[in-house]
Amino acid sequence: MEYIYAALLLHNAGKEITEENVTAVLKSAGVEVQDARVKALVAALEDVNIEEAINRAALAPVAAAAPAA
Amino acid sequence: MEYIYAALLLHNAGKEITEENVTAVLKSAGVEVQDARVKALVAALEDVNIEEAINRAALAPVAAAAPAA
Amino acid sequence: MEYIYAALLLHNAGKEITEENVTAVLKSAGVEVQDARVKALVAALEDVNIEEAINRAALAPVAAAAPAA
Amino acid sequence: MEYIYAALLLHNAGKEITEENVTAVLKSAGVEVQDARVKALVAALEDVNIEEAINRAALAPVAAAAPAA
Amino acid sequence: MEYIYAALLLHNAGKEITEENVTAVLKSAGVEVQDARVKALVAALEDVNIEEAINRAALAPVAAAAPAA
Amino acid sequence: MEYIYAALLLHNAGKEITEENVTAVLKSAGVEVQDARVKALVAALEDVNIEEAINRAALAPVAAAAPAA
Amino acid sequence: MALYTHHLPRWKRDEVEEIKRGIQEHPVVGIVNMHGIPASQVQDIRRNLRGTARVKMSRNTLIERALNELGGSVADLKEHFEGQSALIFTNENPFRLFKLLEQTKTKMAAKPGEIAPEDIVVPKGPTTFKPGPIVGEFQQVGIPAVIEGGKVKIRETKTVVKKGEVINRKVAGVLSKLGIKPMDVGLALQAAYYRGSVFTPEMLAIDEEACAKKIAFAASQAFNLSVNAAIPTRLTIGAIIGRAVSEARNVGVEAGVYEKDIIDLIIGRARREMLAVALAAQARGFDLDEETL
Repeated sequence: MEYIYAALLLHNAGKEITEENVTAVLKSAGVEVQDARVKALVAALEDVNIEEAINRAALAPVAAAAPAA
Repeated sequence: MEYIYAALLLHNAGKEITEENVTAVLKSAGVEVQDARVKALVAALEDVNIEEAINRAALAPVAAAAPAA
Repeated sequence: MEYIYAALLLHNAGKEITEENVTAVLKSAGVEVQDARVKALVAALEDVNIEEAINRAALAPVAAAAPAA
Repeated sequence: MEYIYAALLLHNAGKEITEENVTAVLKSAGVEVQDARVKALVAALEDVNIEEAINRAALAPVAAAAPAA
Repeated sequence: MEYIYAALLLHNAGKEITEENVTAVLKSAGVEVQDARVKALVAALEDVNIEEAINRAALAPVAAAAPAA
Repeated sequence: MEYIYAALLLHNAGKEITEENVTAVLKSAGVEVQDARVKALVAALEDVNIEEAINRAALAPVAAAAPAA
Repeated sequence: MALYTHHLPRWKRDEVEEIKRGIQEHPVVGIVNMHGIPASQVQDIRRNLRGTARVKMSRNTLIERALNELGGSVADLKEHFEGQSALIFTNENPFRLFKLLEQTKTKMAAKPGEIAPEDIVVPKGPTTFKPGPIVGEFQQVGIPAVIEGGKVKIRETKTVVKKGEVINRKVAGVLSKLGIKPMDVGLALQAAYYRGSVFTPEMLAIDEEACAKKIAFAASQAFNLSVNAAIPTRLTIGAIIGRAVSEARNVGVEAGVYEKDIIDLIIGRARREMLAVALAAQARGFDLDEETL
């Protein structure tokens, strides 16, 4: 989830989620950045309203991780 | 989701999820393969216990939000 | 489940789920294809609304949708 | 939430959650870092098993009300 | 959770939640107070209607409980 | 409920819940302490596994209790 | 063999050859039972199958001879002869052939001596019959009837024949008067030959609901994998974000990181903990003040 956290961090900081920015954040955490994953993430986020997704998560019962059976 | 299905297919077929294999499967389905996405997929799955990840319920916020309505 | 994954891959790729296509995908993943199973799958899916089945899954996120045999 | 995202990013990257590391990550995202908040974060997380905490549901009161409807 | 207990104790006692007051309560319980956490707490509570948050919590339901299954 | 918060604060701080300690915490918050209530509380909590009660509350809600009011 | 062949009249010889050709020219050969299907319906079925499958009716002996002459695994079809057999030739998928034939089945009135394909139920309610001997006929087969408003009325819903039981003459008569058509009539596929194997109806009947369930299951597996491994796709990116946000909230609340976004969650948590302890204390004699609850 490192890549996602990096994106959320940028979003919360009011910064644009670009390949460059995501890479910089990941590097600052000592992550060995894989360009392909950054690209994939940024591409996937292009069509998403992050704010909305975050708010939906707030509504969702957080139990998410529930080990399925 | 094509890339994910390709990975699942390989996993079920007992084949390794390599860039080569994923690409071959996607091509066989007529997908115009994006190398970066293949790379991202393979990289992301490297340390993942697929069996576990498959069976662990990931709450879809959409779904979750629904009852709220 | 390989056969099902192959069908979903094709569906997601916007390709028709024909015997030929399913066979090609399975072969590309190194699966020893059983013709009868391909035929059974294709015949069954003719009357299945895949989109609807997928959406059902999205709404019932609990992984334990239980493999119906 | 930037501070928490930074902490989780470090955790996921296998790095220690120290004031220094958190600060570096936040700065890389262009956040104007408040030392007190970093200190508070690191102190709060000191004795916490993050892996466990991640999966432990934090009741969202908002959501909660909804199902009742 | 000591810090939040202290804050709620003050709130219930009709006292203002200031750094000074929180610190005094914590100290009276023998807690080694970390100034940064007190600051963070007081800052976080600044614009919060505690009464409302409490009432929302009272409504809070089982959301989380769901996981097990 | 100042008295309970005081007890929880002590519990979290790893201190014993004695009449003396509870009284000290309450006083630090400017509460006019009623000795009888402190006595009753300390006596009542003697047999309560606070840790367990807290954990239960974290996962499932106590909301049910509300109607009692 | 050759000698025996000579004894066949010319038309039979031609018939056998035609059957053999049909088998050789089609990947799928089905064997169906035509017994009891009215000629008119056979016409309908043929019309429905046109372009997809060809029905070849012939005498069982001639079909058998053709199969024998061809030999090999296709001859195993003989074991599935039942009643008045016919062959059906198609280039279609055998599973689809089975479905097609099922779809050509229609409901017909029951004849005495036939077996009920399912429970035959006569529903309660008014009928159009005027009072008369019909009431006695109903009662004889166990259908409680009364006269109401000058018409015969069935008093309660009755199962008159259970699945698998024989429909006797009296019941068949009553059912036909009531217009109840319990029989599935159509080409029943006894077996189909395809690429060296003979498939029975059990093998050919596909459970579409089960298939849909598998699709749903596979889709949720893919969804899970995408979210749990944080592989963003258009479909799952929202869920992945949600997951990350939830995790962050969980950690924040659990650890008591006092941030604005989650402070209300932390308050709620503390409040619930307080309530839990308060209730436990109450159960042991500590009086709660009203504002607690």
